[in-house]
Amino acid sequence: MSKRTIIELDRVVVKFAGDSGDGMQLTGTLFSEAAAKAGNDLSTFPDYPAEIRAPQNTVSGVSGFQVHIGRKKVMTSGDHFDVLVAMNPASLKANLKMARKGATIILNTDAFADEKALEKAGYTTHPFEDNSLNSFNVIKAPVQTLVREATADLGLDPKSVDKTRNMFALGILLFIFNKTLDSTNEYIQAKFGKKPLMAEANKRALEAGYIYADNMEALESTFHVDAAPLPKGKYRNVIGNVATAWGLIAAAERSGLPLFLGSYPITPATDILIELSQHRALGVKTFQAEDEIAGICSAIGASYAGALAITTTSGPGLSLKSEAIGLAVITELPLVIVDVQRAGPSTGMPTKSEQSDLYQALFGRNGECPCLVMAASSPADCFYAAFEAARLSLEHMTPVILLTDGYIGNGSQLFRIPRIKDLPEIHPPLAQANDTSYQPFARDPQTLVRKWAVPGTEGLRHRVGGLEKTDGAGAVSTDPLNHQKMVDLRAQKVAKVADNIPEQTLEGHPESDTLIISWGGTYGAVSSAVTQLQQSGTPVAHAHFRYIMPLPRNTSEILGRYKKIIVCELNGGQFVNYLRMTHPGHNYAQFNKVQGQPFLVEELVAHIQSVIQ
Amino acid sequence: MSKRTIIELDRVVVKFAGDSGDGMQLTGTLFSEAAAKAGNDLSTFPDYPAEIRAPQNTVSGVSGFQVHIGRKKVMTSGDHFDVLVAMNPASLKANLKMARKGATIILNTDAFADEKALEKAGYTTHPFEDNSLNSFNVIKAPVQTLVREATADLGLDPKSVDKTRNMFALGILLFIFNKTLDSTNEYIQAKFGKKPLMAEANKRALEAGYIYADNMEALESTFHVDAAPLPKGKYRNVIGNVATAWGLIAAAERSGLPLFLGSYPITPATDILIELSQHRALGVKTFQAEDEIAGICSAIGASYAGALAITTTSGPGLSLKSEAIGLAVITELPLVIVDVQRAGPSTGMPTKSEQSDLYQALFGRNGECPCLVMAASSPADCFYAAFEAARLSLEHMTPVILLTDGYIGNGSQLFRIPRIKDLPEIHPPLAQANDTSYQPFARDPQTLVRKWAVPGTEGLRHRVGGLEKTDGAGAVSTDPLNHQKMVDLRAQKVAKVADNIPEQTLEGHPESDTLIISWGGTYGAVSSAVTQLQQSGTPVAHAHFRYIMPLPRNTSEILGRYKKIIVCELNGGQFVNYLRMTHPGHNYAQFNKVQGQPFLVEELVAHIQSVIQ
Amino acid sequence: MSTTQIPLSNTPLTKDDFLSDQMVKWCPGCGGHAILNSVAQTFARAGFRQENYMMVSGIGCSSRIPYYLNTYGFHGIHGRAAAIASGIKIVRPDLSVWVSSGDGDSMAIGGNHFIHLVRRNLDITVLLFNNQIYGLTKGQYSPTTPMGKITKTSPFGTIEHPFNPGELVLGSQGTFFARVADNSPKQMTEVMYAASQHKGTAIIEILENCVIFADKAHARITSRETRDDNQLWLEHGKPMLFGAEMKKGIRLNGTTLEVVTLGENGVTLQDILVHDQHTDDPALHLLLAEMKAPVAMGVLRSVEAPTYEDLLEEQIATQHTSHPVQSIEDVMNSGDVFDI
Amino acid sequence: MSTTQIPLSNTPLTKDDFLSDQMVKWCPGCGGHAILNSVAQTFARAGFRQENYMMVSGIGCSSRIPYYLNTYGFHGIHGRAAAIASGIKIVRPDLSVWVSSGDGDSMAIGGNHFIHLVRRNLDITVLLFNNQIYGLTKGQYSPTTPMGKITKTSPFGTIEHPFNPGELVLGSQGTFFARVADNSPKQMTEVMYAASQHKGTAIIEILENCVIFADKAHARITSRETRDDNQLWLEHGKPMLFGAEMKKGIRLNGTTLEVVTLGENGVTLQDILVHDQHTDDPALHLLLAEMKAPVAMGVLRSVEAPTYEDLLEEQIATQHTSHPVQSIEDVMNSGDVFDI
Ligand SMILES: Cc1ncc(C[n+]2csc(CCOP(=O)(O)OP(=O)(O)O)c2C)c(N)n1
Ligand SMILES: Cc1ncc(C[n+]2csc(CCOP(=O)(O)OP(=O)(O)O)c2C)c(N)n1
Ligand code: SF4
Ligand code: SF4
Ligand SMILES: [Mg+2]
Ligand SMILES: [Mg+2]
Repeated sequence: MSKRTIIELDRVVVKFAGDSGDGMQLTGTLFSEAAAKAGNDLSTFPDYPAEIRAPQNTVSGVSGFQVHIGRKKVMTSGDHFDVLVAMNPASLKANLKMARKGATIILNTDAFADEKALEKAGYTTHPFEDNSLNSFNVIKAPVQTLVREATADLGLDPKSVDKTRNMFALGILLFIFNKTLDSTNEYIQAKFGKKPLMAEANKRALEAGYIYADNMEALESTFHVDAAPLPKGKYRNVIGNVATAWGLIAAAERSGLPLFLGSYPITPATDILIELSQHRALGVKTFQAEDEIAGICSAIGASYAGALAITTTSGPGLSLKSEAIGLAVITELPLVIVDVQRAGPSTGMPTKSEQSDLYQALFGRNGECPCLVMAASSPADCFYAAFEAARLSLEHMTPVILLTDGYIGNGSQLFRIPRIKDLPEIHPPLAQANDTSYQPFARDPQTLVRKWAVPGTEGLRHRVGGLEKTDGAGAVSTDPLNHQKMVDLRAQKVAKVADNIPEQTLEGHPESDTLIISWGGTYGAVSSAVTQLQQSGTPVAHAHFRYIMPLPRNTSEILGRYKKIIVCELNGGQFVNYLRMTHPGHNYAQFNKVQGQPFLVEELVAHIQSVIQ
Repeated sequence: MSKRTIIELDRVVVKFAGDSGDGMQLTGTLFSEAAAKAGNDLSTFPDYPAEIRAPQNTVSGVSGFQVHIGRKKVMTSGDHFDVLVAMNPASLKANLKMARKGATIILNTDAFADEKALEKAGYTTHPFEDNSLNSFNVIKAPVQTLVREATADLGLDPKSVDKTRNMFALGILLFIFNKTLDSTNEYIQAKFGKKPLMAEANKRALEAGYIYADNMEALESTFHVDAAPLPKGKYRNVIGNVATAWGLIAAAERSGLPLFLGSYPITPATDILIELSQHRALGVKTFQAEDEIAGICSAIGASYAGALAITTTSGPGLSLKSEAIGLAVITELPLVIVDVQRAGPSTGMPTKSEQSDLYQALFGRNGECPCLVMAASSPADCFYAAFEAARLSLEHMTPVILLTDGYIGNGSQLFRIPRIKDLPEIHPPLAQANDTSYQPFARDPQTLVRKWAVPGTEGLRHRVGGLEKTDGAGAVSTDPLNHQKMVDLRAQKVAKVADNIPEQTLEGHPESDTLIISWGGTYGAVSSAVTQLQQSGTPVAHAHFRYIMPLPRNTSEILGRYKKIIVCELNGGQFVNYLRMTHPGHNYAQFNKVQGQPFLVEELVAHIQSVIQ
Repeated sequence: MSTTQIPLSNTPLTKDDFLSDQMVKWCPGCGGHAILNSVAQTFARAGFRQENYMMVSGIGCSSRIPYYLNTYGFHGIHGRAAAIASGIKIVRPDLSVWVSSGDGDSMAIGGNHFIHLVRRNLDITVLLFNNQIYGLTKGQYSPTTPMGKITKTSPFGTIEHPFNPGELVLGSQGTFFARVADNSPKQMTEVMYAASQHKGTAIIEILENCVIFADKAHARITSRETRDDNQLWLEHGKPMLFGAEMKKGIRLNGTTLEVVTLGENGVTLQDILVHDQHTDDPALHLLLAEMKAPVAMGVLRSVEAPTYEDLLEEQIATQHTSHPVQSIEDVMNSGDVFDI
Repeated sequence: MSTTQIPLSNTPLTKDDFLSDQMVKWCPGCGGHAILNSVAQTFARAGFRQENYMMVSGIGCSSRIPYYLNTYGFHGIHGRAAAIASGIKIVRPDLSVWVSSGDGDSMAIGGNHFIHLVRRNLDITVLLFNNQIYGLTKGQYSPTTPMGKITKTSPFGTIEHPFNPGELVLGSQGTFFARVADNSPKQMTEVMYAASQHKGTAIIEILENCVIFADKAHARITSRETRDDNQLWLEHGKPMLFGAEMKKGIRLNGTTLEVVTLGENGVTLQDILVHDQHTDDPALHLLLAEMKAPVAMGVLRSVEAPTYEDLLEEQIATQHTSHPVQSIEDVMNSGDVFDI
């Protein structure tokens, strides 16, 4: 049977779905690794329930993992999938609506024989019989039966054997996409090295799936996604939150400062804390604080003490940090605050993604309290955005809020591993020992940045605090004109950071009449939409903002070039309103979605087309 | 000597200044009471140092109290004073720059004989000799000597006698302004009833001052400020923070709900807590929480339990409450959050006033999290604004942030005491027991308000929380379209409050080309400026906003009428930017001051004139 | 004193009356299931009017319980349940107010509200699900995680001395503290019932098993094989005996507790401490709270002290009858008022 | 263990070296003045390098102290000094880190950071100015204000059971707790010096007099007339004797402390407890902490336990030498990496 044709594809989206315990996150990750090793570009997104082990066989308990691989640039994890692996009826129920017409659907038929499972999933008719699968290419596999057969002689208990079902599914997928089993077998060996029986069972399940696919009648052809023409280099697949952690460590190395993280766990930001806590070998100090306030306050202390200080959180945690951010602003200390946004308000939908913390990042503090705000564009960009946030914070002695989100924080992307020495050096304005002219709030006349005198340094003893202080000496003061001056200086200092960041670039078709604006984690979707629009004869320009406060110097000039400006964001219109206040006089239209879900490329295309016409 | 002429004045501004321990706050208050009883309109503002007992005789330790009385409407405590009482050199030093040319300055010469005091105040030459007082009408009184004389036979220790110096000063003032000693003597009797010797000493000092003035050569005339033509009624002088407390109690009475306050002390908001804690007799329950978060969270609990729930704070405290405000928004519970603004950022200048928490009130929360925002205009308006905030919160089941500020919170004004039955009734949407159709998030189709089912009510058991929930039933949900719907509904619900508030009114000269916009505690200053402009032939229109989120329905229409719009506020431009985002397309100019000080009428006039010409 | 009473139900209620129709979303095998069961049983037994039960929680697996109970419920924000519950109880002393919370919710982010609640002695019962881990956020260490433990955020072992909830409660002037295991349903219900009858803040530390992220954290104390030797079940007025044959006991030696065996080295029942949960003196309760082998279970401390809400109601009653001012109009019209 | 040492000064320093040129803005007669003096004296005596002293505070009268000391200083935000100081100490174990804070700053808004600092045992000394009132905000009651006290926000008396800082520290696994009066300068300096030498979190409760808002709150304990009979000055290894003639003493009776008089009822020195500040067992320290008459002063508890920062440095040292990955480039290049 293996002489079937191989169809070459530009790109393909695969979704793995099962119960929380079915190991779909792992299956998806391993499939991604195999694709990455074969040179495909890729983007992934996990999508799991809020519950740790949500009730079995329910729709709310389905855990999914979507992988988009391509031989061209892959910008999102994909709107609709071409292949669905559904380990039980609930997975089918939950996902079918997002399948492309004609998609291949691989079903674990054993689970579909279970009446209760069908009922729990909300099926009133059996999906095999009610024509709901007619327009799809359905591949049925009695996965449970087959893994049991394949491992019968190993003498394992059924529970352990059942845990290998995901490997069977993966085997099918690897066959269909003409990938080798090598990287997966290596993983199994590494993971189960100490449990040889389980290693063997998993390998057999994997192989059984592979062979099953080979023997399958229904499979008329297999597919191949060629390697993407990527620049030469070392690559890996990287998760956004991990990339953020790495970017911060890289910044610590490039600035020569110790790295300190004060943080309190919160979904979806916890993984940054987890990653950083692994790196004691590099001297990274992580402090799991008693709450978010202690997280940021310990970081402020660490910053005063001379570290590259970080705090990481998500929306509700950023709320709690508001007061202390003000302290960092008025003491003019460097501090990187990473907010991995999730759907709000309040506890909201912790496992869903959104861009609705922008207002809070810009305005959520008492008094006139400006600080830098930046946003990362993609999982891999988290590395560079975190590095850049640290650089600006250290060089300008000001807190920076870096916005990422659950979508790019949990999602992954192919990442070309940079060489550290290719990253810019970072120059924090450290004061010199025994500088008799040292004044804590004396400023560089160009940048308005004050000098950082670290405790222990001889001759620079001084005090800082949250009260208003005189410029220069930093003595506590309630003098009206001094206060006005300090308020103005703090604002100007932040504004002047515009001189240390690149100008805003344009993509798509800059000569068009219409400018599409996006920021943060929607880059992939919006830029894909812009490409599609161009291909379908509706060229538009695209400006994707990474630097939000301050905006790049040429923002005003760019905005002035276009007749129509459409700002697309996953909130009620926070960036567009920010543009309205900072750059009034332009005609802004907006496209918003607040559903805890990323943009679909197709909905962006449709909307933009409808506005243009 | 008492046959000197009496000059009739329209208005006069008096400033009392001395060391923290000199009792100037009391002196000013008693002078105000006397003026109020004589039917003058008035406005006062205390201005004290951050320290409890700041170092004696220093400029930073001066405690001041300014009173503006008039026979016409008094809108502010006055730009410049006509009379200064300076108990020591530091008081003169600190205040002279704000004296009107030709002002009367009453000096305690005993203190000016003290070389050390002069030095501590920063005088290098003696002010009596360096011509700095040339353009003023100086009245010198050896206050200390004279009170000691007047009380010599009482056998009191000198420390106690010195404490009566403020009464001597007050006696002078009361003579100069032709006020009787009655109300002050009554006060002394009430306060020192149990210490007859001290009562006598104070009365003698008061009288000694009065007589001293009468015998004074330098005093060519005395002054009279006639009673203001106020509508008939019962009046009193009221401090803004106390008025806020009373407005809330009144709202509790008019809604039939118990009043609960959860609060943590913070300057300048503490006095609301202090005032409410006095009223156990009215059943008011105050809970001094362990921090601001517990303050608001206890109030949210109290609200769920069926109370009119309040939390009071200032800027840094509002920051800490951000997360919990989100909880009140998503659970759709009534809650009044009073923010008595002070100068920020961070701890900033706690005893100084500012309007810089507007951004935070509007935007300082994670997620899409709208709530009502209002601002009080004057000390007396605090009563009505607090009542209105409670009314809207209860009738619309949403938190309201009421912004006042240190200037109007600590300042006082003549207040016509309302009759409670003249205030509107408040109708909270309480659910009926055993309503079998009850759903916690079912809404009134008109207002989108949900019903409030209070624990203990039979048949309405239900649960609320911070997770996103389905409309109607309120079941926890991560459904994308439901989330979009709820986000939209919460925003619409707040927007629809515009139907329950008055339209925006215009003052000044509505037909002019120029609109002056103000909001909150600057009403007095801006409206005085508008009046002056009109008098000087530069008529402008004036819109003072009390309702900020939502804005009154006719805001857009009003804005559209003017060629020039000048938004005046005590911050960097927060309201003007809010207008830019909500009402783009108008030409906004702005006038901002961030000095911890109120607007001077004259600087407003000058600025507006310069813009118009 | 004007102690408000919580009204009793007119009809007898059963456990099932208190279980809601919501799907229970804890992991299979989680200790939460048994705790939920005991709560519902206790509510029925305590017999208050169903509408007068109020369950408040923060965020965490443990904080899911309001959804599963057919009472009024409030699922708050992380760490703030004690503060929310305080507001409720102050406004409505006629409600039976309960808090369910985790070791992270109550001892990490909510630590301050927790100790202040205890100090103020509001009549609220806190069910502290101590699984020594952050469950809902998938396995980071908590303030009760034993030193050295490897978790997601402590890959080389934690370096923090954990809180002992009992000690913290006693250090915060606590009037009631109990400890119980999630696999001892009868004892759970007994302890919860005792808490429901205590006037004041009652803290119940439940040794809960998180099967996913801290499985068997309490196994030494709670497993069937070892529990007889490692649990001392306290009963007021009874000697502190334990062990499968109830032959082991606790004796006071100076200010330390020591384990002795009846009949060995001349030890008799006389030597064994008799539990007095009502003594005001916290020293012995402290020794019991920190004892490691065996671990003291049941009600360690239950003493009487005025509750915050009673004192407040009393102030209101006194002022209301003694004070001339009876409405806001009276307030505004007293003092320096004049007619124009 | 890789204990980082705090460098000593090369030259001897005096009290005056540590006083800054800033104007001291406390009220005349405030206890703060004497405390400041003792701090400066202690800094000189402890002898660390001047640049390596770090004073951190929150907000309150008590929190003004950083401005008055000629060291590195951080005047933080209300309640957060312990958290700020923790970050400093973790990054820089070579600094002598001190916190000055009030009963409101540390026990109200900062309560959580306070108990967590104590539990983690970072080597930080906290000067807890306990004046039983919020001074800076002008006289509201605090968590240590005695029940029933009339203050600005409790016009009819407070209705809250106050914390006893010593009990809270012990309940939070504290390794060092001392108590001292603001009018006993020698004892203050002695206790502060002991704290400076303790490796771990040291809490010093200073009974401070706020002349303005809570004058004489501690008078029974601290006034010249009554203090001999109401203070028990503890010294390690010494019998617990007090009174003008040192004839009164403390005896253990069961688990309660009782006051006896030498020579009366056959009481001899043998009967008197000998203070052991180093015993791990907290029961006796607890009894001392809560004793009301006399009040125990001096170092009640000082026991050794590993500090957070030492354990952390140890983990780093171990990982650094044992781990193959030595730079971020190594990290990124390990695992599933491939060339294109
Ligand atoms: C302000 C805020 N910070 C952090 C979180 C994330 N969070 C939710 S539950 C939790 C800890 C849960 O641990 P625990 O209280 O022990 O409850 P368990 O799940 O173990 O029952 C954390 C850190 C949050 N929801 N809100
Ligand atoms: C977030 C915040 N809340 C409240 C305040 C107001 N505040 C400043 S100091 C203080 C309490 C002071 O009491 P304490 O800590 O005992 O210090 P003391 O002045 O008595 O020394 C309060 C409530 C503040 N500055 N910041
Ligand atoms: S994660 Fe642990 S605590 Fe949470 S439900 Fe599962 S077993 Fe229970
Ligand atoms: S108010 Fe009290 S604590 Fe504050 S400086 Fe004055 S006396 Fe000291
Ligand atoms: Mg837990
Ligand atoms: Mg205090």
